[in-house]
Amino acid sequence: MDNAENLIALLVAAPLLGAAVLLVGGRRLDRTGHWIGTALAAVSFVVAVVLFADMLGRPGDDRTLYQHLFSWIPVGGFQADIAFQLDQLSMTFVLLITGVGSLIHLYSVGYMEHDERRRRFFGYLNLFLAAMLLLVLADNYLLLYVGWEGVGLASYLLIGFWQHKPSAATAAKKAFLVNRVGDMGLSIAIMLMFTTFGTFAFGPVLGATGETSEGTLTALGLLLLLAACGKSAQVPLQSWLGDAMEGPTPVSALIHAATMVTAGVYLITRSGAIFNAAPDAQLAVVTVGAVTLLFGAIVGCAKDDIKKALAGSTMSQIGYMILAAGLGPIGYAFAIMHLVTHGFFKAGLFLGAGSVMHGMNDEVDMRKYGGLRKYMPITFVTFGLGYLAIIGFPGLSGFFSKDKIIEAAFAKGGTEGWILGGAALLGAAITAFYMTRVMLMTFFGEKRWQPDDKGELPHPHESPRTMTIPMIVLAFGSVFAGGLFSWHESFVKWLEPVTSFEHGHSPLSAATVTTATVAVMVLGVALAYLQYGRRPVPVTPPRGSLLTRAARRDLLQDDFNHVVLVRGGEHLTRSLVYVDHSLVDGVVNGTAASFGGLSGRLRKLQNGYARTYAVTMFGGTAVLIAATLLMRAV
Amino acid sequence: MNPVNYLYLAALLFTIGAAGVLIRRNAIVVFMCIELMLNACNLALVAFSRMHGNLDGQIIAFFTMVVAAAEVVVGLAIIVSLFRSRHSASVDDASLMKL
Amino acid sequence: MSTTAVHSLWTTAAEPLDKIPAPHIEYAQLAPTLIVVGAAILGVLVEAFVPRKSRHYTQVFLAVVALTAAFAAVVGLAVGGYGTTKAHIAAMGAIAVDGPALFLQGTILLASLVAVFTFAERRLDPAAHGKRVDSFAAQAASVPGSDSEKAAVKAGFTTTEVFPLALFAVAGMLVFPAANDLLTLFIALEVFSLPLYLLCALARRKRLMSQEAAVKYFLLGAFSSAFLLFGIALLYGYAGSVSYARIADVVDGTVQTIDPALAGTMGNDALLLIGGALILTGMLFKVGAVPFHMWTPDVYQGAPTPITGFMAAATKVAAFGALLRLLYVVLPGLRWDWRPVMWAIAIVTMLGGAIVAITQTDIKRLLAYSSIAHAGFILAGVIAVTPDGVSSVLFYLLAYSFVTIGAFAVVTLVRDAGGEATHLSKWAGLGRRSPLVAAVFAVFLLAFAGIPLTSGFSGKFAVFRAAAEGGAGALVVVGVISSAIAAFFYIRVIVLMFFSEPKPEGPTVAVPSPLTTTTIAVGVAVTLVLGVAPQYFLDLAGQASVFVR
Amino acid sequence: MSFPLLTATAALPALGAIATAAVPAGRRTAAKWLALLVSLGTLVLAAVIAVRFEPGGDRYQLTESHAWIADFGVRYELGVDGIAVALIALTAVLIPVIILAGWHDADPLETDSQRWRPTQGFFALILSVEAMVILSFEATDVFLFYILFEAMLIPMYFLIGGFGDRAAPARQGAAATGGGEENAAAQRSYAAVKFLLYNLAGGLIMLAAVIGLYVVAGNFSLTEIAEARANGTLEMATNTERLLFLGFFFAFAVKAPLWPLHTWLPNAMGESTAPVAVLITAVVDKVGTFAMLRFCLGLFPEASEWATPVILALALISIVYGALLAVGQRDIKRLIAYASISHFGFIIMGIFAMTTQGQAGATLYMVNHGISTAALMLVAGFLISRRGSRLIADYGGVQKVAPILAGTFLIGGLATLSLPGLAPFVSEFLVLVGTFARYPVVGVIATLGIVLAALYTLVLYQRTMTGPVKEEVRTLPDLRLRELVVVTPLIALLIFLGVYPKPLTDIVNPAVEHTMSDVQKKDPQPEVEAAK
Repeated sequence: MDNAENLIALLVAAPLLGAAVLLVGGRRLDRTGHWIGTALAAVSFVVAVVLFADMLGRPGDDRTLYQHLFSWIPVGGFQADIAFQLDQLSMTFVLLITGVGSLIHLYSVGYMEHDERRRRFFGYLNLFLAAMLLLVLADNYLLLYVGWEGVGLASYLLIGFWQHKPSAATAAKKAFLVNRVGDMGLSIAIMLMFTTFGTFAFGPVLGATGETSEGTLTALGLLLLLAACGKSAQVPLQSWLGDAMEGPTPVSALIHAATMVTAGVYLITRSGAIFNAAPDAQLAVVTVGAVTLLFGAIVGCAKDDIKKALAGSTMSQIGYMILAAGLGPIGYAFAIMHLVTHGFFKAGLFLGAGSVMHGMNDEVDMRKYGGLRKYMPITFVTFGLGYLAIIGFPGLSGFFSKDKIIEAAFAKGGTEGWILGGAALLGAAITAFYMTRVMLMTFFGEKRWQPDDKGELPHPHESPRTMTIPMIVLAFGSVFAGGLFSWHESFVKWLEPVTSFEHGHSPLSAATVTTATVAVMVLGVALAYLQYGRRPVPVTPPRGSLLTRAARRDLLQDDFNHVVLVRGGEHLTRSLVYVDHSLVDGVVNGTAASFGGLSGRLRKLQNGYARTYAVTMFGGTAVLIAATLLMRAV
Repeated sequence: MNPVNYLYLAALLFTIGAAGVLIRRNAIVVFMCIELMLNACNLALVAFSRMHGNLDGQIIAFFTMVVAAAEVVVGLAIIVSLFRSRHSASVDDASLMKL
Repeated sequence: MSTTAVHSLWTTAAEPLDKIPAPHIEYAQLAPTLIVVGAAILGVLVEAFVPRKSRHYTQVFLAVVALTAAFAAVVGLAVGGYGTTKAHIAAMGAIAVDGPALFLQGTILLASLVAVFTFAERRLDPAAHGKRVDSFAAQAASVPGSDSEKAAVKAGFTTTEVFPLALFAVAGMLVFPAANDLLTLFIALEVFSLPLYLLCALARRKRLMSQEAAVKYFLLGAFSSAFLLFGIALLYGYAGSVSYARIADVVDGTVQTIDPALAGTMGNDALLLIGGALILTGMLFKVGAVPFHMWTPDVYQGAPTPITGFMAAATKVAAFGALLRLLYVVLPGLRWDWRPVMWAIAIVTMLGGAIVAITQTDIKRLLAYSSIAHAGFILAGVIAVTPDGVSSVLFYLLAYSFVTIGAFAVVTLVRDAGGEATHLSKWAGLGRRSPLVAAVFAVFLLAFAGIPLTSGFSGKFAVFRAAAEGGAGALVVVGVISSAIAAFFYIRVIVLMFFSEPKPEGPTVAVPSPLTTTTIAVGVAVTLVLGVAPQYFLDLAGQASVFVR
Repeated sequence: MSFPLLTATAALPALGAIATAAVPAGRRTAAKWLALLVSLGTLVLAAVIAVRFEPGGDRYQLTESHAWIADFGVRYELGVDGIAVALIALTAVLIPVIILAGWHDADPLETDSQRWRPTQGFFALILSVEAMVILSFEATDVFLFYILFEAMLIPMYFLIGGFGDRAAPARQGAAATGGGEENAAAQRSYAAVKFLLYNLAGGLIMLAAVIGLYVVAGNFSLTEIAEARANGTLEMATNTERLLFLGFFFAFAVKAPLWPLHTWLPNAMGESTAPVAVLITAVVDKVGTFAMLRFCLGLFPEASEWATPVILALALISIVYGALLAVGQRDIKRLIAYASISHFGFIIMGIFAMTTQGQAGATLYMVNHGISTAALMLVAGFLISRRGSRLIADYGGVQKVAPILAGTFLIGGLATLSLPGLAPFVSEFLVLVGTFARYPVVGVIATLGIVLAALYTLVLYQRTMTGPVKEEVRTLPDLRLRELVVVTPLIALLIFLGVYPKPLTDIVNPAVEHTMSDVQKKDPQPEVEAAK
């Protein structure tokens, strides 16, 4: 198909149109709105598939499409365009986003059925799709930045969708602010690119990395990493993701599991050329990845809120991806591969969780679940498959992708390699542990259901068709995607033209790594079984060890923020308000007042006595004469 | 006698008059002091007129006398009206307006 | 009367007595003054012979005609080129007929004309016993509150003498800036001072204050004129002559024939310096410059408001005219001595006036202090010893005098039971009661404050520019600072009028007759014209900026 | 002699002001409509200017020149460059919006006397401000500009002092808090006087400099002086130039306002009605920044360069300080005022970064900030007029009862935090890039501003719009038709200029090129090309 590039804009346009229509349309669209939204998401998916087919029709090195819409900000040397670039990397994301996106739209139709603001919800979802697609389709960093902040906005609106809940509003604000900190990094990076390369379009920038100093590139790398940390909830900017679970579950599934949070991975992979030339930056990346994958996993173990537990796991899984991306050409492909598979199973898991909550009067505390497998079989099966996938059960998606990453981590070589590999393995073990914990607490064991605030016990039931179908589809993805991708390294080959690929030389053989991975996985499962399968689960959480308590509080990272940033900030602003009022303003008012005082005093001279006036005159004359004579004398 | 001495005298009288204006309360007296100052001026004028050997100074002295007379008329009128309405010719009593 | 003439009389006394060379007087060129003086004398006769009930109208008519005619005469002279090419010394060296003189005389006459309208206003005060009354005492001689006063009021007496008095004052003011020898200067000073002393004492309401003002003004005025006279004596002693030109020559040391006496005195600079300083004192007193300003607030407050307006405008014009001539014609040779002193005086005057005004509570006193501050601004222009300096001062005086008269005219309108309500607190909310009057007054205040598009700004710009070009940049900076301070209290009044709630027992705004209305209208018109399109008048002042010697 | 378009554009509102003021007391509504129509007519004329203006053409176009006050070397000289055109367009767009927004703000109280005609006065004053602002953008004669710069204070002063909104005021910090119309009036006139004295002081300092300029240059024509300086016929001693520069800059910095001369703005914006507040910050203050660009850089290039470090430092302080103070406010309007201070910091930073991006960005910033603040402030005003309080704490959950109001408020807020896709992002990023290119550290610190902006905006939105519905707001009506008509064009502009700012940049770029050549500066070359 010739000039397929003209279709690219349509990818973004369709959901954008949806958002506009739904948000401006007003109440009259309340009844049909959700279907319009879903349809437009689907349209965009169809277009994506068409373009994919078209892309497959062309040789690997000639698969990139460009579409230049118009010149956006032309000022002197600063030339920003609205232009798209569709290559294998963005194609992958487009498919994931539109695919999973459409499914979740469908799911939401059921999930949000009883919300009177459903139309608005779909408007926001479409807005998100548009922004996310813009992010991955942009051909320059500035346009990427637009999408980057756009998804931030969408996520803000969706997390805070139930605005009447203060917790939701706060969570939304927090998410946006933390992201802004990351965005600072991105915007400064763009400025640095402009001053270094005179442009910020992918092609020229990534092509010219050879012509500038490593210092600059390292700086760029670190700035981009900062951005990635914000968006992908990596330490130290991870704190918002847990709270973000205040949003409706489909949102958590789409934005905070499958797509938006992985934008950081995309950014780093996309900027591979920069990182490849800046080892120090890469080191920073892998460190962040490794730390986060453990951090998230540990947090995941301690949470009783099913969504927060999954959020922790998301953090951890993205940690894997970042780690992989930090490894350079040996890792990029696997990072993306894990990203896609994770997109399937984590979305599946969240939808499952949503379905459970749907059946349990929106109860989120797993300690109040139990024995649900009999009541919601489909949910159980799909969730179970997702579970197996994520813990890396041999043969399922997660197994292939995660295994590759661990292998690559070891292949980094040297002590680093060992440390990273070790961390990755440990992470795998903990993942198995907490996911099993979730599984057991939710679907096995005896019922621990509690009456809700209206005092009635929940009557768990299977969710409507609109919700189960997406779960089933995603379950398929979680099962087969991995296998498909690693079939003759198809995925690696597919991405290679963009990200380049080289085989790492692991000190351990692939087989060893695999067995180790499986071993630790089994270990983790076993531990979890002993902890939660054998003994009954107390409804009120036990006090727990120091680590557990810390983990429940996100390892105190939030408390740190609160004390240092929030409190400190409040004090700073208060004192500044005082300064402004008393000092800056005080000086002015003081001057005025002092003139008033002076006036008051001088006024006293005018005491009404003619003779005083005469004296002043006489004195004045005397001074005048003296002065004149003095002038002459001097 | 050295004409300069007349000037000294004139300056002296002028100063005495000025001092009187500054220290005396009674409007009439104050006014007389002013007249004294004017006359000091006359003395100086006449002295200079003599020194320079032209009449200008003396002419001015005459004018000054006329002016002084006029001032007396106006001044007394004002002071008397003030005195009648306040039963006091003290300049210091007339201090309604101040500050 | 020229002194050289006298001299010749003395030396030629030997000649037969039937031949007295008559002095040569250019009556045509002195016409403005002569007309006014004549009218004044006529006015006195009117007082004597015209029946009381028609006196008022006769006097008003006479005054208006006289002033108009005099102004016409000035215009005629100016058109005749006496301001520029034909400028010369008239009346045997006594009076200069030149640009500055004519310009200032024109200004004085116009100002007096509109001021006289306010004198003649008889609608503001409630009619006493069915007879319309103006703002002057029924019978100045009668004791305040006494039966005779009541009787006088009952009889409907009015002090129509104000008009001849005013005319005499105007005559003196016309001569003052044109005087070309010290004697004329002194006489002119007295001629316009004495009537003013009397006028101050003639208020109908608040007579005690009025009389007090008169006394203060009189005593201090006489005091200062004594200084002036002594200065004249010394200067005469120094130069052996009182004619400006002659003194200037002596000061510059460019005299041809030096007799021994002159040689003796010429050597004595103390005479010159002290004399100059004393004369300056006399001038600065009339101008109202710090530290010779202290009479201003009291007199402005106590005097009948129409008189205050007249005084504030015309006296300043005349005094500054004389000051200019003195400094530019007589003492230019002494520039390096008086400039620093004048610098200091200008600075303290600008700052002092502005600062003290901040805390004033009486509108008339407020305007008095603002007039002091303005005197400072004008002095800044005087100090620049350039033609631009002269023209800027002339322009400023023109602009200022009309704003002042207008402002005081508005003050006469705001009244309560006790006559004019001059206390600021009474002005609260005026803008809501009668927006038009408040708006007009606001315009005048903005002009005082020197806001662009008003005459105040053009004038300020002119003098500051002249000062800056004259190398007095620092003075300009002080000037803008004190303008900023001054702005504060003008704005305070505006705030009071527009932004504060009107008091229930607040004053009412009297509806004036066409007379006062004209005055105010002229004031506003001049303010705006000189603010928006001042070019014509600047040219006029520019052409008129050369003194004849 | 072609049709004097520029004069006409300023004259129309001026005459309109007089006509409006003349409308008899009884015919209030007529006055309103008259004012609205006049402002719309002005908008049309402004559009004509924008069309007639050729970006490629001379620096100053549509010029007019007439003798005025020869004695002061003053001519009535008009001419517009791209920057002026942009700002004139902004003014012409905003005034009708402001008039419509303030439709009922000046209806007389029962207590007012019959002869007191606040409504006529209100709209007449707004129009007169428009006239002077437009003319000051057109003036190419320093003196003419100065006169307008000063004269426009007077109507502004009456607008601030005379027409505060009827909501009980809430003063910040240690100051006495308390309601009551009395107190309100007192604080209002305090704010008005503060506004006037601050700006008058600045203006008088400038007057000294203007006079100095005359003494040095002998005339006031911007073009002539710039020419003379360029071809060396007009020499200025370094110190003279610096003093003159400072004199001018001080006045503009007060008006802009730049830290630490900013404290009049919160009072003025807090005490006046929302439309007047918009008039202050979105229209009148722009004259200050515009003048920096045209007069400071145009007349005193060397001095500008000499002063740049200090000015950048102050701008930086304004950015951060303003934002932090905005976070600390309890009063919606004062919060927006401090936000504006922060934004003015960006504008000034962009101007003195001396790069094409910086100055073009600053110009766009003036326009965009005008629109975005107008949107935010006016919606805030609608909210306040409903509830009768400016305290943030008095609101909560408005989103639930008045979704459209909340939505527009959010968009205004997002524009204020310069979200990509909305106009302010374009300008803010340009300013940052432009600054970063020459002063990287400054650029980086300034970027803090975007985080803080997010903070105060979102906190404001959260506290007022979200959360459980407060009892007092439960009955608030949503936006009315008039109010929608006010907000819609602003939002449309925000989005359009955010997605397609090219029309604006096309006009502005050439002008900026000229300014850059005035200061004889070139953009720093990219490292890579520099290496080649």
